[in-house]
Amino acid sequence: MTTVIVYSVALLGGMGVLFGLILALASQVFKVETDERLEPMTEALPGANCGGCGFAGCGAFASAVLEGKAPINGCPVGGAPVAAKLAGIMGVEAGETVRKVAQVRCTGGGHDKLRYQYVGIHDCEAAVRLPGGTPMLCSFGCLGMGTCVKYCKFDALSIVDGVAKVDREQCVGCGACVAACPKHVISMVDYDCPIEIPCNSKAPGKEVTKACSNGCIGCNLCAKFCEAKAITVTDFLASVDPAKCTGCGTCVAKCPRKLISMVGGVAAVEEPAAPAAEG
Amino acid sequence: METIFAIALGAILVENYVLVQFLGICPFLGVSKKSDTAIGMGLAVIFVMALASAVTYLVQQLLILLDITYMQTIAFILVIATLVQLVEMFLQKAMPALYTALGVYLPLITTNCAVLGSAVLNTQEGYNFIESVAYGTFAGVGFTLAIVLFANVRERQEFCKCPKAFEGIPIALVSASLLALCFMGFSGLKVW
Amino acid sequence: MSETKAKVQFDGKYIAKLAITLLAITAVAALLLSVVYAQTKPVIDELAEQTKRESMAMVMAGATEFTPVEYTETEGVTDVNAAYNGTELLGYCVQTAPSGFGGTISMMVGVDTNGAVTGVSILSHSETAGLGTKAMTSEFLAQYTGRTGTITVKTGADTDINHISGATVSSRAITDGVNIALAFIAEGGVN
Amino acid sequence: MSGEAKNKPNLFKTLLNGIIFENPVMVLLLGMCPTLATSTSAINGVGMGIATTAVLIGSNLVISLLRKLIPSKIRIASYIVVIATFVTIVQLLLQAYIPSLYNSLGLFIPLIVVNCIVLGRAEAFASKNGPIVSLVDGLGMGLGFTLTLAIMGTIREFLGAGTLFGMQVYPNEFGAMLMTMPCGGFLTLGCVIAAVQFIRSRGKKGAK
Repeated sequence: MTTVIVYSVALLGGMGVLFGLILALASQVFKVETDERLEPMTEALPGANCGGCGFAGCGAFASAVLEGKAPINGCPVGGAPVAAKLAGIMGVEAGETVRKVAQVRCTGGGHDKLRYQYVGIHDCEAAVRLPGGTPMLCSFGCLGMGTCVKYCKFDALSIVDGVAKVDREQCVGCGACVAACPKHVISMVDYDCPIEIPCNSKAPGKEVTKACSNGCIGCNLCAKFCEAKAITVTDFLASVDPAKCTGCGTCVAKCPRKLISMVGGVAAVEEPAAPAAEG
Repeated sequence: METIFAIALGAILVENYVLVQFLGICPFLGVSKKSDTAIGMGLAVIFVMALASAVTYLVQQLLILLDITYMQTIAFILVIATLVQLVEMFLQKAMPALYTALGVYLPLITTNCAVLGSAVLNTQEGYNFIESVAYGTFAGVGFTLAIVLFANVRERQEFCKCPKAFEGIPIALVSASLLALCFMGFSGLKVW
Repeated sequence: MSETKAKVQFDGKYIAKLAITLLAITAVAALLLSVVYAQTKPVIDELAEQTKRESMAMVMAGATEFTPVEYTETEGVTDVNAAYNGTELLGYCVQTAPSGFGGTISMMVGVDTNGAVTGVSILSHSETAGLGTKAMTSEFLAQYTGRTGTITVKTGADTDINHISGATVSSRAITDGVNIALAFIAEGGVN
Repeated sequence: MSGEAKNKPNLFKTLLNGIIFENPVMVLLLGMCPTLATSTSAINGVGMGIATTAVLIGSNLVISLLRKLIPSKIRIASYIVVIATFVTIVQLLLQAYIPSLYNSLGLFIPLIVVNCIVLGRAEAFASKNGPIVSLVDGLGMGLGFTLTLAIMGTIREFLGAGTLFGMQVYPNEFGAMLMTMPCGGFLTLGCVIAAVQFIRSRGKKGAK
């Protein structure tokens, strides 16, 4: 019996050594010069390869950061914790990161007011190619056919009665939907901005009232009554500067179209001076 | 010469590794999203299988000589693992694009049942050196045929509307079962 | 290759480390394996011997002990044992390995001294369950008992073996196995 | 190990993770070959599942113990040698001491070496975590695998040969032979994964 043991140990051990040598030699010959920090860097990144940083995946982003071609806080999905980890590995101070989240600038108010009946491939990119760019009266609104839902890797977008809705907690801010939407209705906003103005229409008031139940008509009331001067109206469309906005809620009360709303659905109290609770 | 032809026919069509013998399904499902990665994977598998059958044939002779054939599995899998590691290093150096495209599925070739399956079947069938190398290569070609066919099917599937629950892998599996059904048609084709 | 070698510096320590780790792992694995193998080999052999004796007894009724016998190497025959009842030779148990649908079928055919089949039993197979196995039921195998010469295959005819429709490949393989055994004995393969 | 309390749910979570949330076959889509090959009958499936669980536990434990010593260039080779040793030992022990189980599973045991779950978990989990967590993960994955094989085996056996755990339920002639064939395997696995995806998506919608 001992011969069996000796033979098997000799054979397998021999093969082990032989292959170990071959692999070692091959690893020298085929040595790919990689920065040894690349391995831990790619480990620290979330690994979703979502492309939010503009590179072809976490590996590509890590090597870009190492070559200094990308900022350390370039990973929107990872945000501050990942940036801190990368800084730790690189031994450099991490820049300040602001959490971004996607916002659909349309309430779906004009969804049922149609220019013509659209029958075709249930996809925004297809519908956009038709005359007028949309079957709806409002030429700026969300078509609600779900192209963004297909592109979102984190399942944060869904179509709810004809308009795209963002799940703020699921959304990691990778920006895939912003690029995917043919009507450019989705944009990245600060997660902490207290109010949101869900409208994308630059049409004058007369047209908007025909095309949508609560589209922005550019009446300027919100801009006039905002003490912090956070809201500016350009081309009949109000937009908010997240840095200045104090979340006081006067604009929510003042808006005749009931368009502006508090983030997180906290209804602003009627009296304008009431401190709006942080959503 | 005709046994080589018979082996080729058998390995590619009649006993296709993936669709008839259930070997190598994980990369078959995992890498077949795009046909160019599928071809890349197929070629890597052919290369590994051809080399593996050659080396494992020699190892088998050694095992028989020392009369420790019980070690067949572990000796074969060691050979295959080393070969795959060599292919991985070569691809990383020579073709980084294919290397990243194959991703985790390159090391998984080692556990690819098809490769070990072909090595073990070679010894069971008692093929000589040339026949076993031919068998390994043609089994790899059979694997590539199946994976490329399947990749084209899946690429067309992206645009068809299928029930929400079936999206992704389930619809791919159902189409794989239809493919397996067609390959069963070859089973009557006994040449040798 | 040679000019790249000049550029590539071989860091001996790394190569040694790799080789030694792999050696250690494979050596320990081999040691472990061979010890377990040495431990279990006798038990396995004894078990295999026992199952073989059982199947031979089933095939050659009335035989008490079996002795392995030298035989001229013929294609398809893997083992031959002579069956005795005490000292009187009853016949031979020929083990054949025809190739069926799913792979080789290893079977045992009992042939008495005047060349008639005394019984057929299947040792191992990899036919498709529920289909090929239909050709391995005892009623099907019982058809072969008492047959001599070469058995021709007809589906439905009463004289010869009627095959299971749908499992023709497996049943034909088993008939081939029996024919090989009969032919082997007829040519006096046992020396 | 840091505070026991912190670790206890962590272990249970890994176990549950393997069985449901990251079921090796249904979610990670690994180990397809044995799933399709051995699920022709429920007994085969469960037997294969148990043998794979034993190997998974052993290999995860040993690999996570050795993870510091093995340089990255030969990690596949060394992991696979450890796995192959375990498989061959299980095969020899079964062949010697439990021949009945070996006869029904003989062909499938060497297949465990090439089971993608074992090497997949070794490389993805065991090489990065401590021995105890890896052991529990191996157990969880093994049970998840056995559960899937049992379900698949029962469906295919019932539809294919009309038997349930061996007892004849309806006469064999009516059985759809197709189910025990390869295409039946693909079909059943496709429908089972679709059912899982349906349940998971409804669970998520309910939660939102």
